[in-house]
Parts: sequence; C-alpha cells; structure tokens
Amino acid sequence: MRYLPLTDTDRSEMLARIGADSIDDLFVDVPEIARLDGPIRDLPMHASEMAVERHMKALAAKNLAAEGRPFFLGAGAYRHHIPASVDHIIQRGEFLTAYTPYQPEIAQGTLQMLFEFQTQVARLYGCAVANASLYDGSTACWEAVAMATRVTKKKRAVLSGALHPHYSEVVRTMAKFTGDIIADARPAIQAEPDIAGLTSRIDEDTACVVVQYPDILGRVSDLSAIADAAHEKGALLVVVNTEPVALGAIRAPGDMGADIVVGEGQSIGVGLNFGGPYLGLFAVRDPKHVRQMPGRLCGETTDAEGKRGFVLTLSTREQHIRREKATSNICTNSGLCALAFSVHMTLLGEKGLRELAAENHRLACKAADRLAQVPGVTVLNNAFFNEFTLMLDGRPARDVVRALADRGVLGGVSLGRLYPGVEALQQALLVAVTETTTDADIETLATELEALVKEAVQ
Amino acid sequence: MRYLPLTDTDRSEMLARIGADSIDDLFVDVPEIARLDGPIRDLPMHASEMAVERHMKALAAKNLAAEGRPFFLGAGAYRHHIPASVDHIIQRGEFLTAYTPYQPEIAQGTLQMLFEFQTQVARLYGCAVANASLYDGSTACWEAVAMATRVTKKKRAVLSGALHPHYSEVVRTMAKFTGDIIADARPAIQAEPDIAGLTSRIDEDTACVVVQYPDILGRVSDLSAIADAAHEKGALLVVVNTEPVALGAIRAPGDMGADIVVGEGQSIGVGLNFGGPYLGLFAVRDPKHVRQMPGRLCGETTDAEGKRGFVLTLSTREQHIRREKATSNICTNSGLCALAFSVHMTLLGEKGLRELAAENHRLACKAADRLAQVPGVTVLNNAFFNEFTLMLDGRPARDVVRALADRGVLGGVSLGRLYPGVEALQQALLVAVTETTTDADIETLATELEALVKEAVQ
Amino acid sequence: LEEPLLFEIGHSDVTGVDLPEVDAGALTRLGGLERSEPIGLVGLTEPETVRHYTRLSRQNYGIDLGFFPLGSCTMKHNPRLNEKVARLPGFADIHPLAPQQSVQGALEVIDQLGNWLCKLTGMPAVAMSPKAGAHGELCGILAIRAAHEARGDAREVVLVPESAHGTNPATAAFANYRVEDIPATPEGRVDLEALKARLGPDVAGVMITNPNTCGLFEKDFREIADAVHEAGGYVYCDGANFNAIVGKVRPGDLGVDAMHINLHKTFSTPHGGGGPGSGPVVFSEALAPFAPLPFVRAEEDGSFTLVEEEEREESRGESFGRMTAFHGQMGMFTRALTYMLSHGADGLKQVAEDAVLNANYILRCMEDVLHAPFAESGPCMHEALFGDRQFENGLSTLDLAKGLIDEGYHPMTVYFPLVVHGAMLVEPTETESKAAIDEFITAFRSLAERARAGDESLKKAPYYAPRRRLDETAAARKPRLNWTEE
Amino acid sequence: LEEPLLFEIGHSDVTGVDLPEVDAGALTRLGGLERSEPIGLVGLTEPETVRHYTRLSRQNYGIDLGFFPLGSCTMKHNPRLNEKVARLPGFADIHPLAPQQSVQGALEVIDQLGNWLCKLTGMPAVAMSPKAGAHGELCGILAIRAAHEARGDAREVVLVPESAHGTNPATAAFANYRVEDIPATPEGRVDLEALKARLGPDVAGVMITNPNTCGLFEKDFREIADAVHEAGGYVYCDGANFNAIVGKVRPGDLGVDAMHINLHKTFSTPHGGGGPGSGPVVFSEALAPFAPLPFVRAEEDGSFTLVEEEEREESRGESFGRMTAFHGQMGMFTRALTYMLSHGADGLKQVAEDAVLNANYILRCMEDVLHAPFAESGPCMHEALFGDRQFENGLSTLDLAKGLIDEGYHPMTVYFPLVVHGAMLVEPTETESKAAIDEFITAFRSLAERARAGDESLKKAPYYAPRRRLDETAAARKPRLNWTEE
Repeated sequence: MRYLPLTDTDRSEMLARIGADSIDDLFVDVPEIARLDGPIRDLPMHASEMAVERHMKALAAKNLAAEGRPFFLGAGAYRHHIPASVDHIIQRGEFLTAYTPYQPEIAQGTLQMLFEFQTQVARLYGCAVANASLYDGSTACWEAVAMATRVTKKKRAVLSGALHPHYSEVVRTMAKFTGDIIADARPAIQAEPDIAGLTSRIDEDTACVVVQYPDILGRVSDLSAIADAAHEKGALLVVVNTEPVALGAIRAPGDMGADIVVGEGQSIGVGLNFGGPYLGLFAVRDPKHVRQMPGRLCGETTDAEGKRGFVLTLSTREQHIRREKATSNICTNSGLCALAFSVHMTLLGEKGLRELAAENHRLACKAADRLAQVPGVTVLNNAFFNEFTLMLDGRPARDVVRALADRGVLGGVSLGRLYPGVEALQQALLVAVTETTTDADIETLATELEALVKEAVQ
Repeated sequence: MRYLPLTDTDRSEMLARIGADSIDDLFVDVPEIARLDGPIRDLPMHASEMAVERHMKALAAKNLAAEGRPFFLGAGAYRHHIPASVDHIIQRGEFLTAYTPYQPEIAQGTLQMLFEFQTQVARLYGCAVANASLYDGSTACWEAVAMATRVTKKKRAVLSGALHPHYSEVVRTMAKFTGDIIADARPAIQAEPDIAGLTSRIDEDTACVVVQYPDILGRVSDLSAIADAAHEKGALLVVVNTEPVALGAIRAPGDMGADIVVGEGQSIGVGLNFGGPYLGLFAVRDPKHVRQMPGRLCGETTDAEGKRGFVLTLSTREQHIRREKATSNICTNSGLCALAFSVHMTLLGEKGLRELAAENHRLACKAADRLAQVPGVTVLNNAFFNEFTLMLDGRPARDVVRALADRGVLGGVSLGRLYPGVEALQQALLVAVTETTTDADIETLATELEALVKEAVQ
Repeated sequence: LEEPLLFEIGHSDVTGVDLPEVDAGALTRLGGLERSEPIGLVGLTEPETVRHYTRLSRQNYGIDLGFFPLGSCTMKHNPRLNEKVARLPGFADIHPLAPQQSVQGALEVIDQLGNWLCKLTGMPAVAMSPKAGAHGELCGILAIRAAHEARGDAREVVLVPESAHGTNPATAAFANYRVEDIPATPEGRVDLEALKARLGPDVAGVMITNPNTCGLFEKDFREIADAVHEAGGYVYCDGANFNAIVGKVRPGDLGVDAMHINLHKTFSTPHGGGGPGSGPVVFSEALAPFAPLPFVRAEEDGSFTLVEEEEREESRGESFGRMTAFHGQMGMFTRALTYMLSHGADGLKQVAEDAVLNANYILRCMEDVLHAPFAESGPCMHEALFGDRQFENGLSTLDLAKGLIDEGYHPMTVYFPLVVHGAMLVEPTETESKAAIDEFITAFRSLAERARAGDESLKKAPYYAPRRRLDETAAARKPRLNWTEE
Repeated sequence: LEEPLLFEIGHSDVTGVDLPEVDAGALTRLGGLERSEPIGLVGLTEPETVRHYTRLSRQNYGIDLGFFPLGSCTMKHNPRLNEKVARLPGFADIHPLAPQQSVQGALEVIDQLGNWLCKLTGMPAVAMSPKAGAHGELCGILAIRAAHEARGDAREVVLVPESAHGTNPATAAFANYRVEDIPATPEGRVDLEALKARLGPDVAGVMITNPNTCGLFEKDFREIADAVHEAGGYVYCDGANFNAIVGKVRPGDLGVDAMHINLHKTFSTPHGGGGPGSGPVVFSEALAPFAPLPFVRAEEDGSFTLVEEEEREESRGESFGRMTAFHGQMGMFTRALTYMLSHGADGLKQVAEDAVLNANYILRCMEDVLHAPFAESGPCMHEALFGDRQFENGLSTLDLAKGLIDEGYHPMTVYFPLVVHGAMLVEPTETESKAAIDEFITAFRSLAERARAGDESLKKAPYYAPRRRLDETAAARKPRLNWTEE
C-alpha cells in the first residue's frame, strides 16, 4: 500500500486520541444493511507497481498507435508533433497537483498562465475575450448555443449541415431537455458549402446560426455573408473550429463577423488520447457579452502592496456563487490542457504557427494531388486547409477504412461512420494531413487505396 | 534554431555596443590557417524536433529492448523495476539543470540529498563514511586500489580471480602507468571460491586485496578470513559489490572486516542504459581514512543564522584546490544517478530492500532448480544471491547466447565473452534473475536451452 | 523571482520550433481566405519557454509541496505510475475515430474501468463519457428526465439540500428543472420528514451528496431513497465524497439511481490547476436504458465494440443521446484504472478508512479551539467542518485561511457549505502521514487561538506568499481579461 | 519551506513499494550469510517521497530558473527532446553485455556521435568510453604515455599553464608525470618563448586549454604545437571550452594530438547537480593506435562491431587498455547526438558565435565598473574575466558573488583562474537572450559599484536565499558526513 503513509501504530494512536475502539466505530452511521464485511468481492487485491505496469502495457500493446505508420485520421482530432518541453512543463508538480486557483496568493503560476492563454485564444480567434477553457469543442459548441439563447432571449438555433455530426448530436441531445429548438441538416456533397441554403433558414426567431470553419468536409469559405444574414435577423453567428492550426493560415472567425467562436484546442499541445481529455475554447467578439459567458475567467488586478497579480473573476456568473442562476454548471474544466496549449503556442509564436499552418497545407495539397490520380478516387473540395473529402467509386468508405487498417494503414475517417444510414455519404472518406505525414505515407495510402478501389470496381 | 534566443536585431545591437563590425571580428585571434569559411562540411544542417526524434527512434528501434522478453543478463549490470516517481524527481529542473553545489546557499537540495545518500550507502555497506559518488563501480575499484597504496605506502595489489574481469582490466590498465603492481588471476570453475589460494598470495608488500562479493560467478562466501589475513600483513581489504540489492539479504562487507567497500550502484534507481551513466559507490569502514578518500564529500554545518545546512567539505583533498597533490583527478561524478539511487532507496527503505532481495533470491533459486533439470546443464554454485553460473555440455556458451538472441531470448552472459581465449571458461554461462523475471521467462529459457544443448550434443 | 508576462518578453518573429520557412506560394487552395493581418501572437525559444513556465510554476502550491486540506476537493497524492501509463503511445497516440479493430486495448480499458466502478458502487451500469463531475451530474439528471419522459411523466422539480455543491442546482436548472431546497436537521443531515412531506407527483428526483458536505454520512439515505422511489422519483447521489466510503459502502445498497464519480478525486487523477476531470456515472437498472452514447460493449468472443448512433436502435434504444464528441476522458481512465489495480479491493477499503481516520483525528484535535458545529452528530467522514463563530475583532474565516498560507499550507475550503457561518471544511485525505497532520494541527490550533484572541495582524496575511491579498473587487469591477499593450 | 532529513521522517517498517512479504524460508542458498542485523535504512511511502524531494529541489537553483553564468562550466539550456530520447526503451533498457546482434542501433549511435566529434574537431579518431572530462584527460595522457613507451621513450614531465583547471595537473600526476608550470604573458596567454625554452627530451607533452581559462584564444597554439612536436612531445588540449569555437575552428587544424570533449558542456547534456558527464577524446593519427578499448567499428556490410579485448591484437594492438567496465555514457551519447542533429553544422557554428557575442557584450558593458585584466588582449571568447582589485573596505569577489544570489542569479565562477586576483569568470552561453543578459548586467553593475564603494552590507549576503553564509571551516574541522541519531 505504497500510497498510504499511516502505519498500524499511527492508526492505533489516532483512534485512541479520537476515543474510538476500532475504525468501524467511525462508520457507525452507515446503516447495517450497507455494511460490508470485507473487501469487495470479485476484484483483485493490491498489486506492485511492476505488476500494474505490465497489465497496462499489455492493454496498450493491443492498440495500433499512430506513430510510425501512415495515419490520415482527422474529423475533429488531429495528430501534430508536440515539442518535448510541453510535456516536461505540464508534469511540474506545482502545475500538475494544484487545485483550481481559488487562493490566488499561492496560485499565480496557474493564473498568469491562464491570463496568457486567454490572450492567445482571443487573438487566434479574432475576438475580444476568451475564457479559461471548457471540456472540449463539442460541449463548448453547446455552451455557445445556450449562451446565444440567453443573449437573444430566443430559442431557435440553426445548425449548418456541415457542422461535425457529433457536435450537432450533442447540441440536439442537450436541447431536447432545455426546450430549445434545433434546426439542423446533413452536409450536401458538393465542392462548395451551400451558404444561400443556410442563410435562408435564418428567421426572426433564430437565436444563432452555427457553422464550422473549416467544415466537416474540410471546406473553407468566407463567413461574412452568413454573419450579415444572422445579424440582420438579430441572431448571433457561432463559429466552430476544430483545427486551430488552420487559423495560422486562414482568416480569423472574429474578423468575419462571428459573435461567438468556439473550438477544439486539442491540435495544439494536447495529443490524440483516444478522444480525451481535450480542450474547449470559447471566445466572444464583443466584450459586452462577457457576463453571459460560461466557464472561468482570469483577470488582472493588484495586491495589497500594489503588485500586479491575477485572480479568477466575474465568478458571479458561476455555479459556486449563483447556483441555479449560473451561466453554466461547469466547475472542473481543462486547466492542464490549457497549459499544454499555451506552452505549445508560446513555442510556436506567430512565426511558428504560420509556418506550421503552411506546412500542413502544403502537404495536404500534395496528398490531394497524389490521391486524385488514383483511378476511382475524386477529391471533392475546391478549397481546404489540411483535410479534404475523397469520393470513392464503388465501395463504401467504411469498408475501405477497415481494409486499410488490416494493412496497418490508418487511412481516414469514413463519413459512413459519422452519418450511419445516410446513403449519399457512404462513399466519402475524410483525409487529414499534417506536418507529421511523410511523402512515403502519402504514397502508401495512394497505393493501397488504388488496390482496394480497383478490387471493388472489378 | 530553437535553442538560440538572440535575434538578428539583437546581434547587430550587441556588435555595435562591443564596437565590432561583424561576428568574425571577435574571432580575430584565430590563426588564419584555422578559420573556416562556413559550416563544417559533410555534416547535416539543423533539423526540426520532429525530424530528429524520428531519426533517433529509428536507431532505438534497431535494439532489442529487455522489456517484455526473457532477459537473464547480469555480470555487473542488473535489470530491476524502477518506480515511476524516481524518474519524475530526477527530471525536476532544479535537480537536472543545477551545477555541482559549490554555492551551498542555493544548492541545499542537492547537498541534503547527498548527505542522505552518503548515509544510505555507508549503512548499506556497513561502513563509517561514504562519498558522494564516483563514475561507476570499475573506476571506484581502481580508486580504492590507489587509495590503499596511499594509505599503506605499498604498491602491490592482489586481485581475486573472481573479480569482474572488466574491473581487473581497468585496475591493470591504470596500474601500468602508476607503477603499481597488480597480481591477478582467472576464476577457478568450482562451487566455492578459493579463499586459501587468495590469502596465500598476500605478502608484506601487499597494499590491498580486492575481492568481489557476490563474485563474478555469483558465489557468496564469508570474507572474514580474507580480512584477517590481509590485516595481518598490514594490507587493506577492498570489497567490490556489483549488485547492491544483494546487501538486503547478505551480510555487509564492512561487518566482515572490509576496509574499503566500493561498488556499482546501478541496480538501485539507475537502469541499464547500455552501460552508462552508472554510479560508483565508495565507502570506508574506518573514519580515520576519510582524508585519503577520492571524490566529493558532503558535510553538515550551520549558516550565519545558526540554521543547519550542508556543504561540500574536505575539499583540500580535491583537484580544484590541491591540483597535482589531490587524492583523485575527479571533478564531475554521478550526481543525478546518486539522486536516483537515493530516491529509489528511500522508496524501498529497510523493509522494501529486504523484500526485494528476498524476492530476487527466491526467483533465482526457482530458476536454478528449473535449469538444473535441463539435460546437459549443471548449476555450478552452492550459494548465490540472484546470479549463478551454468555449465553447458558440448557447446560454447557464447554461441548459445547468440542463438538464444536470434530467438528473442536474452539468456545470460557467457564467460567466453568476458575471458576470451580461456578455454576452461568457454562452457560457462552467467544467469541473473531479478524481480522482473517471470515464471514464463524461466520456462522459456529452460526450453530453448534444452533445444540448443541437445542440438550441440547430437 | 518575478516573471513578466509572455507578451512582454516574446516576439512575433521568435519561435521555439524549427519549421520550414513559409513559402507564400504554397498556400494555394485556401479559397482566398489567406490570413493577411498579424494574429498578434508572440513566441519564445525553448530555453526561454522552459524558464518562463518553470518560474511561473514556482508561484503555485501543489500537493507535491505540502498538505492541501481543501474540503470536498480530495487533494490526494497523484501516483507517478499513472502519469507514465497514460503516456504510453498505445493509449496517448490513438485517434478517437480509429477503426475499432485497431483500438481493442483502449476499449478494454474502458470496459475494465467500468467494471470496477460498477462493482465498487454495487450498480449495474455505467456511462463513461462525462467529462467531469458537473458533466456527470448532467448525465444523471438527463437520464432521470429521459426516464420520466419515456413514460410521459413531465415532472418539474428537483429537490436539493441547502448544503449541496453549487453544481447540483446549476445542473438541475440547466436541464430545465425547478430547484427546491431540502431543509437540514440541526445535526447537519437531510430532514427526512420534511423531505417526505415535499415529495409528490411533480418531483422528478432528489440530488443528495453522501457523505454530505458537512462531512457526515446521511444515516437515513436508504429511507430517503425508498420514499423518493415510492413517490415516483429518482435518487441522484453526488459522488464527490465517494473517497470516504470507497470499498466500505456500496451506494447501490442504499437505493441510488445515479451517481457520478470524480476520477480526479477518489481515484487520484491529478487536478491540474483546474482540470481535466472525468465524471463517469453509475446507474441503477431503472435508469440504465437511458444512459448516453457511445458506450463499450464486451462481446462474447472477447472483443469489444464501441456502440455509437448507428446501433442506437438495437442496443440502447432509449439512450438520451450523446453528451460529448467522443467517448470520454481516456487519459483519466488509464490513470484511474492504474490506481485501482495498484490499491486493489483491499487497498481501496484502506483508503476510505485512513481518510476518515485522518479527518476524525483533526476534528477531535481541534474542537476545543475552533467551533465545530456538528462535532456531536457522530463521527465525521473524510472531512471535518468548523465555523468562525468564536473569532474576535471582526476576524473571519478568510483571515485564518490566509494565515495558513504563511504557515506553509494551502487553506481549507472556506465559506462552504453555506449552512455554517464562516465554514471551514478540512479534508486531509488518506495520503497524508500522521506527522504531516500533527504539524498541521499545531499550526491550525495556533491560528485558531490567534483568531479567538482577535490578533489583527491576521487581517493582512499572507505575508510570505508570492502575493499579498489580491483585490478581487477591482478585478470584477473593471475586468482586464487579456493582455493589451499599455 | 524547511525540509527535515530523510532519517528524521522515515521509518524502518515503511516502504513505498509493494513487494511480497519476506518469507525467511525462501532465503535458502545464501551460504549462511543471511543478514541478521538491521541495515539502518528508512523508507517513505510514495506521497512522502515525492514531497520530500520536491521540497528539496526547491532549495536548488538551476538553469531552468534563471541565468547561471558559471565560467568554464557552460551552463546552457538542456533541451527536453534529449531527455525524451535518452529514455526510449531501445536505448535505456538494453544491457551493456547484450549480444551485439541485438544492439546494433546502440553501436550505430556511438559510431554516429564519434563521427560528429571527429568532423567537428578535424581529428581522425575518437575514444568514447571516458566517463567525464577528467576521465577524458586521463585517457589522453595515458595515450601519450603509451605512445612514448611504445618507442621506449620514458619521459617524465608534463607542462601545464598556471591558469589550467585543477584536473590537468591532477591527471598528469595520477599518470605518474611530474607537473611543471608554463608561465603566462601579461596579456593572459601562454608564453611561447618560455615554453619553447623548457621543451626537451624529458617533456612528454603539454596540456593547454584553448580557449584558455582567461577566456582568450591561444593565438600561438599552432606554433606551440609545432614546437612541442619538434621536441618529440604531444599536445593535449583541454576541451572544456570547446563551446566557444565549435563549428568555427577545428582543433585538429591547430596541431592537437588529443582533446577531450565535455558532452555535458558543449553538447548540452545536463549537469545534474554534479554529473554524470561524458568525456570522449579525439586523437591525432599519432595517438590513435593507443586509444582505449572497447570501441565501435563500422563494418562494410553496414553492421557495427564492438571491439573488445578479444580482438585487441588484430584491431588495435597498441591500445593502452580499458578505462571503465563498459563502453561509456550511452545516456549522454543519445542526448548529445540528438543535440547535434538538432543544431546541425550551421546551428553549431551559430552556437559558438552567440556564446562569444554574449560574453564580449558583458565584457564591454562591465569594463568601466569592474577590473577586467585582459580587456585589452583582444576579444574574449565565450567567457569574460574580471578581478576584485578595485573593491574597497575589504570586500572581495566572494561578497559580490553572494550578492548576486540576492539579485536572483547564480554567481559566476570565483577565484579561478588563479592568475587573477579575486577572479570572476562569467560565461553567459548562447542560450541566454539579450533581455536576460541586459538584466544581469544591470544587477552586476550595481553590485560592482557597491563593492567599489565599500558597501559593507554585501559582506553578509545572501539575505534572501534558503540559507545565509554557511560555515565551511567548521564543516571541515569536525566533519559530520552522515546522519546519526543525536
């Protein structure tokens, strides 16, 4: 019991001080019906570090880790190189084992970091204010819809068909209970997003329009027209971004009129982790909306000696003060992931982020060109950042993905998995390319795809 | 150039302040003949972290790492489980990136750790005083011989034939230059060490006798008789230990009359690392010998306010003060490895070290019994701790080791490799067993050995 | 060592990564959306970055540095093995949408961890995807709403004790319920009779924390549950304090319908300065069918399936849907499972016992110098509750808390629960040694005595922290939420 | 936060590992040597261990915390990639005596690193096994002795400049040479004429540091080398300061016969509070045959062989033997190679340029307030040397050094080299930013001015460190070298 410092002698002395005969005297308030007579059955007893490490390594070995093999999965989670110093820093005990900084005098490390993080996110998104993080992109998306209904006092949200289907599903799930009305759609398989179709769905009852940028098919397009259309009807434009690296190459959502920008921050500093923990980013363009924001905010102030310092602020929005009137029920968020993001972003800086984005785009263009040469494969997109949609002749993309995995190639995400049952989308394969992709990886994917598509067509 | 903070603007400003026109103005004192006109040729240019990591991982992947495969190598380096917290602690920047603690006011962390380390080592060895570490066991062994010649003012060292041959070789190499006389021998293949033979070689000119415990064949035997014989002739007994875990089960060398105890500390906290960095341990039984010791010593003192504190002390023995009259030329030693050792030893404690030793011995006995059942295989030792010698019928152990490696089994160290050309030792295989060895590993080794020995005999 | 802000030391043309220079000509297919304006970010080289954050870290207090008795937050040691395991490429470097055949080990981790949670709580089902405690509460409340709706029963009220965490009422409100308070008895527990009286056809359920936030075990929990069930409602148990009873009591035996478990509290995954957490929810048979997607199903052939929307109909037709994009906090799952395997069933029982022992020891060593409102209500569980009623000269809980900082401790939780004046909630956890606790008691007693004596110097504490008291009012009045050039 | 000693908080029956209980019956074959007495060790659980060492660490200063201008020690940033690479199981979890077929990648690392070192120094051969700088010196001197002895030439003297590191004379003495000083010119370099005058048939060689410890490049190095060679001696170059010229100057072009390279200085492997280091030695054609065993040989088929005693005759018959049990500091090799690949040939050149630029900048920004004895001797290399001649009121270099601690800096190297009164050797390294150096200069100037003004308060500095001045005399007079119960 290597994590338990009390010795039996300690325990006896402490029981004596308390005036209890045995440890069970301290559990007298547990009703008899619920008292257990020993360790819970059917579970193993304690084990050495070595034995546990072996067990967990055996489980890890059953997974096909991305490193060293052709890997093209994206659709909301991206594999980027994370500098070694990021992990070093987040393992500093003072960061790792600290609590939420409610005692600012001894939490300036976390607080200053969050202040810097908020600044980085706000600038990346072209917004005025960002919060100190939420759970992930999808829950941030729902929080944005909820905030829009609070701000506009309207209850209808129009979701773009090209919003990540998991994100729409989260919004729909939550809205079922809150009574909000969600208008959503499936993506149309076409080279350009249907902006006119989307704006035509905005009406006077609309609280917000939610669009993804780049969208689920990897397309990028100007959002200004949507912003104008939304604002005209008194609705807010919510923009979702799942690949922050893209914003090193393309215009910021805030600059195109987005009112709330949310996204997944995982690409910067966090790693794939099979889906979590990730990092929800949340920012607003107009500072007047700050008091409707969910989540923690860190602000600058001074201490009793006049030194600059940082504190959590505007907490009257939050559940621990406002209880049922809070802007969100969020308490724990993604502090350590925010740190990882901020450290990685600091290493990148303006220059590095732009170079990283350029490198991603360059390689994605290269991959798109190569894959377009494969007989039976068409690239759908005109424009994209580092992810695009392939249309495969004759064979459901889902099968192709599985067949590729059998050959050790993680070839992409099939739209069939994301949209089960939607016939029009079954042939579509999402392919993401990052700086970690090699020319050899692209070649392998092309070759393997060629074989599989040919096989299907024959 | 991610490690270089100066910008071109900085460089220009600084050159201007210095009054130089170009950076090459600062290298004017380099003779023209040696000035290079650009980066050195035939070497690659700078590379991204990702590219370098890939390169190094590709090299690492060419090695057969021990984990997860049957592994029985020892002979001076042992594979033990190292708790994860050890590596966490040694990566704390305040330990990792500190210098030798010459400024004690801001190095109490390192210094207190060394004071604790010295205490741990002294107690483990049954000695009065241990130093703050040397490079490794083999160089510590040489330093012990050199110290014995200083103390006794005699120049002859008698080495046991069962001293690790690399250690004897280091001593012989050094002695060739210092003019010391080394009497050494090869190990006799027998179940018990030849103590009488060794003591008979001690004469009045002998500065020290050097024995290993457990010895190179894994044998353990009482050292008292050798100590007595040495002391009778005015010689010191130097005891070498290459497996500190053993001292959790068997008597301490200091308690049997050893005057200087040295050893390799790698087993506790350090890891295999293909031979380095390792950790030289060095202790003396009699405190009067302290001023003849090599290497750093940390001592307790007080500061100007009377608070307890620690400093490097007795540095008049050392090269940076005494120059050519120093007790050793050592400067850098193994600080971080000493920290790893000390942390691991702290986690073990008296109880854990004894349990660890017992578990090693239990598994080694189990392995010896199982391997003794293999036809054509004999266990040489009567007594051993976690390593013993197998005699193989009909086939040089060296070939067997290679054939086993082809099958993914790291089956031991052949004495043929350690003693090339010594015919009598070619059939001997050293097998080490630790707590990391599983029953399945033992079974695999037995099965594979059986096949190989049978093949040879046929 | 003071550390300037990143934006004061960084530069837009400095970077700590070595990437190819931007070739503007390569940005060919961005649909005309190339970013032309500066983003406004700054960079540092690696040496500067490591130093910036190392220096910042040293202005923080963490468990690694000392005792951290934050009540209800369960600041226990974070084993380093857990950190190592979570970083294995087989767990850290796999994609949430990878073909299931390629992530069988990951699905098995989720299955094994779920199995542990079900056995430890005595509940039949578990939802693994909630991202933190409050998300778990939402998960539980949504399942309750879904269950009621499934039978056309549109109940509107959730009952919550006054002493509850703020997340409870916030969650219920977020799920569009009206929140009503449950009164407490003078001894600090839920008033069973008052609760029974309030039950009725409009009450969807109750949310009760057990052990409660006064640090007491709700003796009447089983009767409460029976009464709620009889009235057609469901029982949500806030599992934030499960640390006190893990391995000793199974909530399922007390009639719980849903309970979240904070892996970052009871099961030692690190708090990280504010997250990430992980809040799996265990369910009773009644609520299990409504649990969210996706979930892991163990197949008879030993393989594992991640059940997503596609199989919704066949597998869990009544699921209320998806709460988050992927399938939960894998990085926390691997850590928590590692922790459970390390402790085992016997060790986890000892965890609860030692946590409770430590808390009672503090309670009994302090009650003569500090107001302990529920000291007579029986043993406390894992935390001891005090109040500031006996302080003089206007000194308050806040002053004592800041005084603790000067003694080298993190303060306890203050002003929570709301039911006690100037509440101080002290939770030692099981990973503190007796020596550490004895030292804390000495410091805590001395501060309590100073506060009772009206020592005004406490009003300006801390004196020895990186900062003196910070002006939170000014921060809120004129918020400065990011850096701008003066 | 003060931290007690391990032996004051640990217990003999506490452990932080979970191992099977001792079954005394299992200790069956120990030859009757079972240990019956207590060893005297104490243990801590993991939470206590992590806290003990974390708190200790906070009483240390490292580069990660701030500027560390220790002259001749080259405290540069330690890249975290290097740490990660060194821990790859393929490097960290392989045995030194593993069959060579199973460690080809490790041998290739040694070969690649050796190749980098040869190319960077312009030397044909390298010995990789020396464990640190001083061990490398020994390696070089032994090769020199072996070379002389091989031709029956028993020379007895090694010439060493007065300004040399203490390891130089200690090494020569350890190899049984008599050490004689070489005088210096007033401008801080070796006196060429005096040296030439001393050369003769009894001189085995010279040991010269270049750049030297006065921070100057030895302009006449080539002529010195030629003279030594002509007299039948060899030239050992102490490579401790290679940081200043790496990628800019190849010592092989200057006539060096042997030079060690401190991987923990020039090539950024961490100092670790006192090691481990790594000191490979490059050799000229003349000395190459005498280099130690073992070494790595690249075979024509692309494989690598570790040449050990077995092949001594055929491969390197004149090798002076083995210096250490195995084959060097692998853990440092992987880090150093990672560093070299990261910088590349272009980056390493920039390393030297920036290191020299930073040092000259400090020299020129200080020379008006601090005695700079060799300021007129030309540009300094990677370090700037000052003296305390202008201090008043008995203030000395030590006082200024301790004053720097209060300003948040580690002191520079003090009282070395011995040739300057109250020497202060300041080495900024290339990994400091201009901003960091400017801040340091401000603090350093202010202290220099206080010392010149005779500010007595400096005599009691530091005031703000974990300890005030420690009594080193008392420590040496009555040594307490380990813990004993009072």
